[in-house]
Amino acid sequence: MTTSQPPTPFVSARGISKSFGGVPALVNVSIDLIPGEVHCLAGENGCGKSTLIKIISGAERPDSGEIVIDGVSHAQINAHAAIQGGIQVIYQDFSLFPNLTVAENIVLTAEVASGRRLYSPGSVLPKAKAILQELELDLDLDREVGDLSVADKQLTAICRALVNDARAIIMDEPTTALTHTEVSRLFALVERLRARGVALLFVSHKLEEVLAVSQRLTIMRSGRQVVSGPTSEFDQRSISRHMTGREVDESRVVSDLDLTAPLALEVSKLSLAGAYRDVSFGLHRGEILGVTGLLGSGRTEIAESLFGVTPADEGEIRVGGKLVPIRTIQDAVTARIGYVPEDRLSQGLFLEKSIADNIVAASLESHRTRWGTLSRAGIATTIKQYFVGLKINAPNAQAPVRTLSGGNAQRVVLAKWLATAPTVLMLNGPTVGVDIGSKEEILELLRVEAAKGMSVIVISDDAPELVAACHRVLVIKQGRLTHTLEGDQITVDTIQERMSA
Amino acid sequence: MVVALLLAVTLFAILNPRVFLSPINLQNIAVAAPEIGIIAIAMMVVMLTGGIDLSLVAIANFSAITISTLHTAIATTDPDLANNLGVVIVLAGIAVGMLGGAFNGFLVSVVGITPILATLATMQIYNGIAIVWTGGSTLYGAPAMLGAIGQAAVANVPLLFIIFLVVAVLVAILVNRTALGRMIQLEGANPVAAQYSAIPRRAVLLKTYTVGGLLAGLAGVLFLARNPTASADYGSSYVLLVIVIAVLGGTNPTGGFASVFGVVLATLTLQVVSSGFTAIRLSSYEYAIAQGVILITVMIFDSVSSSRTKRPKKLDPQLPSEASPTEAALLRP
Amino acid sequence: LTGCTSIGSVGSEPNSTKSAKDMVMVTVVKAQTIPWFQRMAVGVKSFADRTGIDARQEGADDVSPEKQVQIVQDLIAQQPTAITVVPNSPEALASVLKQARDQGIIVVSHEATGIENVDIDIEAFDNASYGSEIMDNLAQCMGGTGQYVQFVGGLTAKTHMEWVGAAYENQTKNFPDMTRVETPIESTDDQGTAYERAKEVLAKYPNIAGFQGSAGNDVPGIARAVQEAGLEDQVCVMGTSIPSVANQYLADGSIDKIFFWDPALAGEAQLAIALILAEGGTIEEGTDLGVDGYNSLKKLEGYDNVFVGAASVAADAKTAAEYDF
Amino acid sequence: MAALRRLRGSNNEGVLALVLLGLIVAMSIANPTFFTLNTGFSILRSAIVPVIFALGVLIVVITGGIDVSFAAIAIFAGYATVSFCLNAGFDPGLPGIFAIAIGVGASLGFVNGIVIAQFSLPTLIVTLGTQGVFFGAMYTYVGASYYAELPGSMAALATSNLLDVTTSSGRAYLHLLVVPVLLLCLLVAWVLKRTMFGRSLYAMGGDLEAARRAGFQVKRTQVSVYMLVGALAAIAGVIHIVLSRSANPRDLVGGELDIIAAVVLGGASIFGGRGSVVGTVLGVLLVQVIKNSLLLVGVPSAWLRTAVGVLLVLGVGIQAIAARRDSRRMRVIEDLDSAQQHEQKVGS
Ligand SMILES: Nc1ncnc2c1ncn2[C@@H]1O[C@H](COP(=O)(O)OP(=O)(O)OP(=O)(O)O)[C@@H](O)[C@H]1O
Ligand SMILES: Nc1ncnc2c1ncn2[C@@H]1O[C@H](COP(=O)(O)OP(=O)(O)OP(=O)(O)O)[C@@H](O)[C@H]1O
Ligand SMILES: [Mg+2]
Ligand SMILES: [Mg+2]
Repeated sequence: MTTSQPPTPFVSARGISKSFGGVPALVNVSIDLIPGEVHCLAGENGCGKSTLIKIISGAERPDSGEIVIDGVSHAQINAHAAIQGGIQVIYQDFSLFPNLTVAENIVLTAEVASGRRLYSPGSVLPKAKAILQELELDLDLDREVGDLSVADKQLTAICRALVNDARAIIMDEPTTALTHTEVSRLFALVERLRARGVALLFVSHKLEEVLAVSQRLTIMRSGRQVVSGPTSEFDQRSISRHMTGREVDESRVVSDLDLTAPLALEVSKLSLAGAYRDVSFGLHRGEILGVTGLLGSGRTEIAESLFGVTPADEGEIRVGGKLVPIRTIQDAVTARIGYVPEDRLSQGLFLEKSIADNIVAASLESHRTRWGTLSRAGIATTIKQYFVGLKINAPNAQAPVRTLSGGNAQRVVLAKWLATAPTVLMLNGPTVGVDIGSKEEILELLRVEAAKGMSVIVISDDAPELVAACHRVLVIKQGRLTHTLEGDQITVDTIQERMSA
Repeated sequence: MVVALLLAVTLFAILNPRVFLSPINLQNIAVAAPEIGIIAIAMMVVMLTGGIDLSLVAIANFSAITISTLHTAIATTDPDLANNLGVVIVLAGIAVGMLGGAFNGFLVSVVGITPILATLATMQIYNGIAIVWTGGSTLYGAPAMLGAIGQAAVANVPLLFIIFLVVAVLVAILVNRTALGRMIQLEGANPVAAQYSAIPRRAVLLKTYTVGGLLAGLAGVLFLARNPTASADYGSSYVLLVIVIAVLGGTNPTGGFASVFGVVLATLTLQVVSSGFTAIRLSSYEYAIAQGVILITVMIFDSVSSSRTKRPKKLDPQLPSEASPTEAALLRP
Repeated sequence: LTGCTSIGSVGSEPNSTKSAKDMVMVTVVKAQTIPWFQRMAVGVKSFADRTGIDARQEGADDVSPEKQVQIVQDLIAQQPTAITVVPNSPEALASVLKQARDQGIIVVSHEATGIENVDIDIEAFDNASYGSEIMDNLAQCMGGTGQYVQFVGGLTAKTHMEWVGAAYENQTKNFPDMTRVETPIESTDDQGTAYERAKEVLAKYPNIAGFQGSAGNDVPGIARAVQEAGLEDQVCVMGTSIPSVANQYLADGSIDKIFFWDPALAGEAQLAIALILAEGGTIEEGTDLGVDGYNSLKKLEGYDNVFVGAASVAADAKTAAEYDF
Repeated sequence: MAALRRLRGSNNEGVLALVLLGLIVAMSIANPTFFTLNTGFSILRSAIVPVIFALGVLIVVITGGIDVSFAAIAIFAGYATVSFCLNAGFDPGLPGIFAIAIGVGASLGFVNGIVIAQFSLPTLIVTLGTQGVFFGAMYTYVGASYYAELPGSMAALATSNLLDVTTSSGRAYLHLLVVPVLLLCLLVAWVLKRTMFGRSLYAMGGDLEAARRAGFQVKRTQVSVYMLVGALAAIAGVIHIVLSRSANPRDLVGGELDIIAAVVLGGASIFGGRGSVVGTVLGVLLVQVIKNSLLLVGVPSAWLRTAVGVLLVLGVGIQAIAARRDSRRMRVIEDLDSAQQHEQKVGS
């Protein structure tokens, strides 16, 4: 082996620039994908990672620069050409077909690329089965993707990218909705692909994953390439510094919980057939309570029952000591319960509407004037308060939410609920797909609100995040509350151990 | 739309100034626009939720028939009483319109039928009942007050047109300045997110279609004001035309976005083009072509120009501006 | 209120008597898309050629009252000498016709007995006697006995309802052995619908012996159903239509007789009346319009401005072939 | 349970079939004459043109669009062809006539497709616009007169029957043209299920951007879809003219919404991505049964419109409620299933 000269990249993006409506999203970015190597792309929300990926895959057109595939330069390529050239992408938003089955979603891209004209459900099924086996997953191949949980959708998107014999695979935050068992299976597969000589591009906000899986690292900030180099030259601290331009601290910061504080929420013997059973817990005023568990453990269903989306069959819910029957979302909101849902894009946001409209969406009734119209001054104050207070990064509050990056979009959802002044705020995966800097800020925000008396439930399987912010952590397994962790018990290791034990 | 309107006016003013610019023609435009304009606004409100209402014209006729029947029934015994009760009778007609709208809302929100189907069915139902009720013939008679309104003008501006503008302003306030209006918009923009934002979907839809019915009922009153006769079959060509107008006026057919001001302008534009075509002696076929071409041209123009300039205006981020362009435009003197 | 005015009070100039060369007359028909009115356009053109008047025909692309109102309204601004109109809904037109007359425009109508705000309404014949005549023929064909049904273009179509009404009255009075088995059936002036409805009637009443059609599309639609059932000889089909549409069915007996008047002549007659009025003349009992069938107008009883001609034609297979429309 | 679900069909076709069956039973009870071969054949015949239209609408609806210009295209293509043949004085025979009409229809569909695909405009609005354009253009440039006589080959087809049965209740005819319609249904079903083109329609209806990213030639497909609809409409237009034995330029336009209603009734989602040929055919049949037998079962003619509306509400209402209850039930069941699976997995 003579490795004196650098290996030739399979795909390179050279000098890519792209702006949206005059706002630069990428400025002169270059990146090489080398066969047999995992290249990680890291950076804060909105720094342009997804945009770069879409340009490489032909989903967006660059303003300038070129894409070189196998030494052939293209000023731009389209999705069809990219796929035929052997590039597969797991998009951040999955880009799946909700109306088609898992099996079809997995194989359809490959069938298109093959240029076949006929389609035979029977002959494509084995391909889908094979990839499921390889990843040791049990997805129901006949189910429609629209009915799947976020995690299963993500798994489907992963399978789809892997079913092709791709020469380059790009993964835009493929692990956001996965638990660490699934993540480790994915990483094992990544190793195998690498050994096969596939070039990989990987995006994640979880720095330990970045360090574990990649050989090369590119860090971006505000559309610019800050640094590129072998991963071995970085550690978590230096990555964070490059990403944010400052030191970031992810240690555990929780206030002392006043256990004599009145209970804001009491849940007793709550059950929903097929989802969870006999769940009881209390939530103190000012407490941040973590709820964690594996995929399908029922943690989301518990939250959705408390929020009235899928009312519980049995059990009691008390808010501020008063028994409240929660049958609809309106009941929950009347009882001052708020919920930041799991699927931010479709459940949390009005993408085409402005940031301002989104912020006041849940608190319209409280902005009424005597005449029944909306108070313009009141609304302006609310919007200003949260737009500025939550440091939402956009040209102005009239910008459509569609143009925001993940972290900023999440702040808008938060703002919407904070504007209703809830006594209990539940957040499902509050920092999924949110970068380190924003994550820290969002958690800090929750701490501040909790200190002011709001009770918070954080549903997450991101152990470091739970450690960083929660007073107590509940572990849910197969629909039952199995452990309650308190004080010193709350460490990343205990949480992960209890979750999968 | 402003550009389109100016363009149309200029074009016809140049082609046949004597006819097109004659006061009587301008007044005619102002008399003809309100009834269709109000139905178009009703359509816009419903389309804002991502729905559609094909039964609006049927509701308008139903309302007109109700008013005419009530009036005639009372007038046969006591003509003076009938005219004195004019307001009550008219309100009864509008109430019937609201009822029709509420039933649509019930079908859409509670039963869960796709709006286009639900209102296609109710269109036939309302229409059919009106036929049975009237025996198919045209009813004469309406409170004298309506005829007076239909004929009146303030400084040569027909009262009907002024009513139209007032309704437009009220609906603009409803849509942009009330909680219900915002909820209607949000429901149309993303129903799932609306649900998760505790927006009471059923109530909002029910109210939306009821408002649509109310406006249609009002349009029925205008039918009578223009002409004191009511029939089950009047205005069937408006059913699809009002969709065209609503969309020309900037309503997003998938919901969430609309502009009352735009719909008013679009109504006037089409009215201007229609009378312009008659003024320069083009046939109704050619007008049908023109209407389609205008619609598509405006849509293409919008799509091309918005994809070029789709960028939030750089305002002071510290002071998020609240007024949408619609409001601003409507509030301008 | 000082600002208060009323609609139509603007910009009217008196319509002084002009010579034929300066006159403009417009015929507004139910819809330009119907063969019937395409034939009427022929009459309008021949009138224009004959007199040198700028006469033309306008109409919407379908039979909606509101479109017609719109057209008349738009025409007012052009200040034509006369507007002649075949209304879709006489009632809906009444107020806009008033505006036209207020502007000094002469208004003549056709097929609109009882319409308000016109100078003269001219009918090819008396609707009641026309309907009654159809029934006489139908009864004769059916031998004065059996079941029959009536079709109308629309339950809201006034003349159609008058024809079937008069026919029904005639039947109840003079042909007691005949029975009408359904209230008038609506064909929406569409051949396809007429065909479907006729098939339903044939299935429901196996002994049906007569159909009376009103819209031009009714009898051909009915005839197709009758023909398919092989009942050309058992069933009598009669009603309004024009020869070119009905000929093929008259030939095999699936239509037995059609009734009509020549729309071209009716068009000419309307314009001729407008011309007389424009030149300061009047229309009276016995006026001769110089148009076939309208050589001696009769005043219709109960109305002061409705005149009828004697222009109705009944045609069977043989006579229908003589017409070229 | 699974068998039941299969019977009900992925788009509630089963429920629809039941509703149709129930209606037929009810009508037969109301008037036994209804339950005859004669009525059956007659309804089939009246469904010929609507079914072809519905197939076209189905294709568009699956991609997430709506087309209201198909009736204008149909009459334009059919009428222009007849007019051309009669004026030129030659009869190209049925294949020739269909070929000309399909050419015209596909070209008009191309106009729709190119405008929609090139500028990503809402389909309902574009086709609402082109509907007026096509209709006006036909009258202005093709002609407006009614043709009572058709070219010989068309006239001959008009009276060709597949079956001619004499029963106690009279003679019953099944028109020959049900055969090509059946073939078209099979063809479209095959295309939708078994070709990549068909699958791409579902994919586009599911998520257009995702389809683009998956490498589907989105624009090209969109244009093809509208051309295909144009071609289907043209076939329907010619068949309509054949069946009505005259070419009337005023025909067809105005009935678009009924067809769309039938397709959606047949389980196609107006938002795209869902729909089947079986459901569509059932939907059309249901609407035809409703429209063409009320008189027969004794509904007074003045009440026809109301009755059609009420039955439509009932039909779609039952569908909507079934679909919703179904989705609720399914969720819970699947949850249980997955919980059990989890248990098994953990246990093993
Ligand atoms: N279609 C679009 N129109 C306008 N602006 C856009 C569009 N897509 C992305 N942007 C903007 O471009 C920038 C880069 O966004 P991108 O999605 O690439 O960020 P990212 O690094 O992937 O962020 P995240 O980690 O949150 O996914 C952001 O400021 C975003 O608001
Ligand atoms: N949102 C967007 N913004 C800007 N450009 C876009 C956007 N979406 C697509 N494009 C570009 O528009 C062009 C055509 O898009 P599309 O993907 O629909 O074409 P296609 O069907 O793949 O075309 P072809 O048939 O030529 O392969 C492509 O070059 C694509 O990059
Ligand atoms: Mg991203
Ligand atoms: Mg006979």
